[in-house]
Amino acid sequence: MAEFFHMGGYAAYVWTCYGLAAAVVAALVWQSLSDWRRQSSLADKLEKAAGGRVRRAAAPAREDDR
Amino acid sequence: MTTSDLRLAARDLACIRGGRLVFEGLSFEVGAGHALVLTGPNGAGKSSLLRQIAGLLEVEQGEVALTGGDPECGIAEQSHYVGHLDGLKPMMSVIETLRFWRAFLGAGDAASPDAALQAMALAPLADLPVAYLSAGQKRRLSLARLAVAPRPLWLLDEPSVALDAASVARLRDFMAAHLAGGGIIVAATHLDLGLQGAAELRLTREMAS
Amino acid sequence: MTTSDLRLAARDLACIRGGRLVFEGLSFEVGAGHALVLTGPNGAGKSSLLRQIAGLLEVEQGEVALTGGDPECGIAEQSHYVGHLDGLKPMMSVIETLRFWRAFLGAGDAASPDAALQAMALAPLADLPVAYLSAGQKRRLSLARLAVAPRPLWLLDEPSVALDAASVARLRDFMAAHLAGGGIIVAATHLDLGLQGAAELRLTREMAS
Amino acid sequence: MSLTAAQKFHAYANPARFMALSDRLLAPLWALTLLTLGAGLWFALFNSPPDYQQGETVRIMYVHVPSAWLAMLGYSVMALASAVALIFRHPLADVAAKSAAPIGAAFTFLALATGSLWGKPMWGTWWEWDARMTSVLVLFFLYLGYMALWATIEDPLRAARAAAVLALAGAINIPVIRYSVVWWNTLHQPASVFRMDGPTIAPAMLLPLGLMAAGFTLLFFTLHLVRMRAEIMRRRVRNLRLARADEGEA
Amino acid sequence: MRRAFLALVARDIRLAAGIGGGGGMAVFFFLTVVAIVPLGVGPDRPVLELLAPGMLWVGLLLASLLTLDRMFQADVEDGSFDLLSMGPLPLELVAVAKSLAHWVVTGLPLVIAAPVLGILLNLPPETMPWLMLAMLVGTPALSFIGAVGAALTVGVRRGGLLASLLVLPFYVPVLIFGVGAVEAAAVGFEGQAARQALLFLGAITLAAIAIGPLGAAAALRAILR
Amino acid sequence: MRRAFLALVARDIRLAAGIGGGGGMAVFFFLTVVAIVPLGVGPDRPVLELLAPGMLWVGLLLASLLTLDRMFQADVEDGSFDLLSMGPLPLELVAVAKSLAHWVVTGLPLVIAAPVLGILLNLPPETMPWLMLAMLVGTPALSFIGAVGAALTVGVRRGGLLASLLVLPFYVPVLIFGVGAVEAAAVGFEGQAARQALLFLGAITLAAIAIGPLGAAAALRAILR
Ligand code: HEM
Ligand SMILES: Nc1ncnc2c1ncn2[C@@H]1O[C@H](COP(=O)(O)OP(=O)(O)OP(=O)(O)O)[C@@H](O)[C@H]1O
Ligand SMILES: Nc1ncnc2c1ncn2[C@@H]1O[C@H](COP(=O)(O)OP(=O)(O)OP(=O)(O)O)[C@@H](O)[C@H]1O
Ligand SMILES: [Mg+2]
Ligand SMILES: [Mg+2]
Repeated sequence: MAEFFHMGGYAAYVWTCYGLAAAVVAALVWQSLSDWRRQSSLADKLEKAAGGRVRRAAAPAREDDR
Repeated sequence: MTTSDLRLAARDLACIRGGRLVFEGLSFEVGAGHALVLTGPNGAGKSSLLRQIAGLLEVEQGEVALTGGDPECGIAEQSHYVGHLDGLKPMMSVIETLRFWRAFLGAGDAASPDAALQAMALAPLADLPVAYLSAGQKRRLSLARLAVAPRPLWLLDEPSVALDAASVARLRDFMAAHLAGGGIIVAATHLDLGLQGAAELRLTREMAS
Repeated sequence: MTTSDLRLAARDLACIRGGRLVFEGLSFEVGAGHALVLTGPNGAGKSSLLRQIAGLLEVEQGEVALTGGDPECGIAEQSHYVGHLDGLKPMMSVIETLRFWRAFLGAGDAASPDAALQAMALAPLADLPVAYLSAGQKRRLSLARLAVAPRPLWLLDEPSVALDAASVARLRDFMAAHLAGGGIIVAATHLDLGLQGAAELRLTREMAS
Repeated sequence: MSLTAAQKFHAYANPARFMALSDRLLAPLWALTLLTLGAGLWFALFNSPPDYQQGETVRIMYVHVPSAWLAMLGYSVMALASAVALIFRHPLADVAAKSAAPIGAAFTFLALATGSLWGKPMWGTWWEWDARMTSVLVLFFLYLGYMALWATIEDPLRAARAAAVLALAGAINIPVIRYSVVWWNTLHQPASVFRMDGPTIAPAMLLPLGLMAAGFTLLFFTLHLVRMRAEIMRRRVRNLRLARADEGEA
Repeated sequence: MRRAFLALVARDIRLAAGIGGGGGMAVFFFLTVVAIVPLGVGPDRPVLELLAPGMLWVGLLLASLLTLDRMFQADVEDGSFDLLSMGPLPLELVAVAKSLAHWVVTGLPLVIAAPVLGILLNLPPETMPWLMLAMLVGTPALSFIGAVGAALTVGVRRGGLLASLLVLPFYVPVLIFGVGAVEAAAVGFEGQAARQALLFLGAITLAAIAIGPLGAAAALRAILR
Repeated sequence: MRRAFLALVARDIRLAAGIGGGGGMAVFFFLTVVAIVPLGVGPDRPVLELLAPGMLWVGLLLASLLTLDRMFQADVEDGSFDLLSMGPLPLELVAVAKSLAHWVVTGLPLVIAAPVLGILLNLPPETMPWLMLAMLVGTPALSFIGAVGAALTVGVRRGGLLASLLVLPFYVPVLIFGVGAVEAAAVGFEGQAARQALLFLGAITLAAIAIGPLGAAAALRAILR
């Protein structure tokens, strides 16, 4: 096991590489998901606040689907 | 009035700005020698409409056409636009400014820059840099530009702003002469421009819905 | 009208711009609750006079003084100036703009930005960037600035330009309220501002000679 | 063409079919991505031999090469979507282009960083100004410029068109990256590539590489979908805010 | 149309030479950059000689960036651009006129100043003509490519940084072949290599002149309308 | 008054940062500039190492020049400056606020990003702290000296030329000591020379902070009133 982590003397390089990749991917995933969550909850809130009145900007889902 | 068959026609125009619908379903027609005055509250879309006609703003739907003019040119090239921004360069002198526009726009048989200055009572200021002009004087210079290159369609956005009484009268005569020569004017305004017999198109905020 | 002894007085003012004498020997006085309307042809020096009072332009000769106000502040700090340029940043939102000016100018017991927007009928546009406003809406925003920081002297250069009829009425009421509160207004205009009982100072081109 | 202005406007606010479809696709996509990446990692770290010349550092390849590929793929997706947006004005196209950029930029960054991490033990240097590295760096700058342009223009329709012009102009860089090793003689030897084709090592290293590449690709498209959905929502929010301004005004 | 074009070029040169245009700024900046190098590297002549072509070109690129952002922005902000776009010139030619004016104000003075700088940087005198030729052939590309960046950032306040960020990647080939030409000339005078680099440079400039204005016009239309 | 000052700094940072750009723009711009150099000069490592400090400082200078000229001009052109000058802050403090905002947007991000840039340019790792220190100490001078130039450009015909003529000479000492500090550090770590250069740099910055706003305010008063 220790040998595995040792990576033939290149541990610093190999593990930084994988660590960095994991960090970047995790950050990207987290940022994407949280952005989606924030925007969709904002949209919900605004839609609710607007009630049925704002037909022009937020029309019912199907009508403008093309 | 000359017997020209110049005609500006808009059909079912719509305008969207910054994601908001400003107006839709707008139609009108203006013939040679006639003026159309756009009125309506702030934000109704008067300036937007003028910019659409001038080709400076996308026409979302519908169309505008100028017929009976030079068939080789688009509307933009056959019209003068005077907007809220005057497009003057502070460091150029008054006469230089007009000379540039005359050369750039292609003068034809237009008035010379000096004559244009005379018409707008700017002649004494000819050699001053534009930076030295007062608000009304700047506006008069913008208007003098219309005289140095003849174009049949004038699109004027609140042209009388900042003008004193004498200059408003001068503007009125200037516009009347253009109409008498068979031109067309579309002008947005909150004030009376003194255009006799002009049709009025009133834009309202509700046109958007 | 409150019993304030605020008083704006100018004595023997002269103005030189770009090496040319614009006016000289100008004197006037305005008391608390009163308005002075500047009129005259383009280039007569109305804007220049307002800028001199605001401290934005050198006073060549003579002097202007505001007495009875805050003794620790100069005229500039006790006045609001609304000029031809609106000083608005296209990318800031309407409400941000007012918030900034309130913080910068030091609000005191002024109206909140929201109330100021309400007064100028701009409330629905609060979150829009200034770039999205029409000419008249921009001007209304410039005027709303006056409400977020209380200052006794208002210097208005053609404040009604680009406003529609309803907004002109709003401006009139706004100015009337300021006067009723003991403020002073000096306004340059080519149009009727509807200031009742205002004194008029007519500048002419000949004042220079 | 009988579309009214108002409807055209909706198309941006609420492309409903896309939302419904992507909603259904997302869960299986996430599962597949995780599975492939997990398998890839397993083979890359535990179940592949060290290279006889590069030793254990060869494991960096399983991250580096897929990242480099995805960096280029991301830009291609962006450029393609930009072209579609400019030519056909399909409302989803500029959403797709915009959403691809940050993912592509992240992979480009990874390609650069892992390349550096590989370069130090292999070539003895973190960075060298050779053609391939430089062109990838340029790619990174193009991504950054593209995102910056989006960020500074407020109106999405205008920003989309401006950004599309930029994306298309920058597309020349992709073939330059691809063929940089061929056109210029560079430090970035293609030798290691050919070594993979060697009869003994190739299959054992090809499997983890292929799995990782597939995993990264799946991750790219999954994230792309998520970001597109968020972008559509952002526009919806913007339109709702604008609509509120209209409501109040009228 | 020719008259309109010339009038526009003349106006732009006149405006750039004056206020805010910063024609002079480019030259001074160029001088500063070139003067800094010996500071950093030390006055070691052979090293300087090696670096000279690269430094000259890098200075050139940076100097041209300095004035880019105002190419269209000033006109857009004060409304002149509306009027220009309604003139007889298609937007593409307006972009050509403006790029040309930009080149006359920033590129040309640098080409003329190049020999002096070459001497400061110890370039062998035989390479001077090549240096000037390479700059003359290469600098227009900078202005014409730059026009696209300037157009893309129209409407962005303080767009200078953004415009540079967008444009620099596209300047890279000019840099590489520009340096290549001068270096090749320095090694073997009248060399085949130098001529080839010059050809490449010429090709890039021609491409930039052909494509730049199209891109700039497209960007302007997209953003402003 | 403190509130007004902070409000102004915040506003200027926000405006300069654009809608979403932030200080990131300056860093990325800087990155591209730094990346350009090796392309021009060639990838020869020892040479690059020699050039690195100079290039870093030239990049700084460029970033600051690119954004400087609009420091006051934008506000003057749209009329905000009239309003700002009528506020509770004396013009000197307005100038301080604007210089500060300028530094936060262009100088600070670069200081933070400096190590990355150092790696790209092969600076020995031991010099990193010195590099960052030198930049931290030196960059404010660029913004505060620049303010004078920006003030002089406002409204003056031929302002561009004048400003560069006036400002660039004052930038040169910053450049010299800035480069000097990093270089000295590169040669002998913890060296006497490096410390001395840093001291000079600090002195220049202090002087710039003290005198710059006075000069800028004087220039603005002279030109605008
Ligand atoms: C920062 C430095 C580096 C960058 C920017 C970089 C970039 C790239 C790119 C863009 C590719 C994909 C090429 C293609 O598929 O057309 C690639 C592939 C590859 N790189 Fe790197 N690389 C770097 C450093 C290294 C190092 C140090 C090594 C090994 C010693 C290396 C080994 C490889 C290998 C083996 C491939 C796969 C070859 C192929 O598919 O053709 N790279 N790299
Ligand atoms: N550049 C812009 N971007 C986005 N929206 C805009 C822009 N300019 C104007 N608008 C919006 O478009 C609508 C119409 O504006 P327009 O300037 O045409 O009005 P107007 O009738 O000319 O008003 P005014 O009398 O105030 O000049 C307004 O609601 C305004 O908020
Ligand atoms: N920045 C300037 N530099 C030099 N001279 C100027 C400047 N601004 C105005 N002037 C000159 O000063 C005189 C008065 O200008 P001012 O702007 O005060 O006139 P005004 O009465 O406000 O005119 P308007 O009704 O057109 O606004 C004019 O003759 C003008 O040419
Ligand atoms: Mg209007
Ligand atoms: Mg006036």
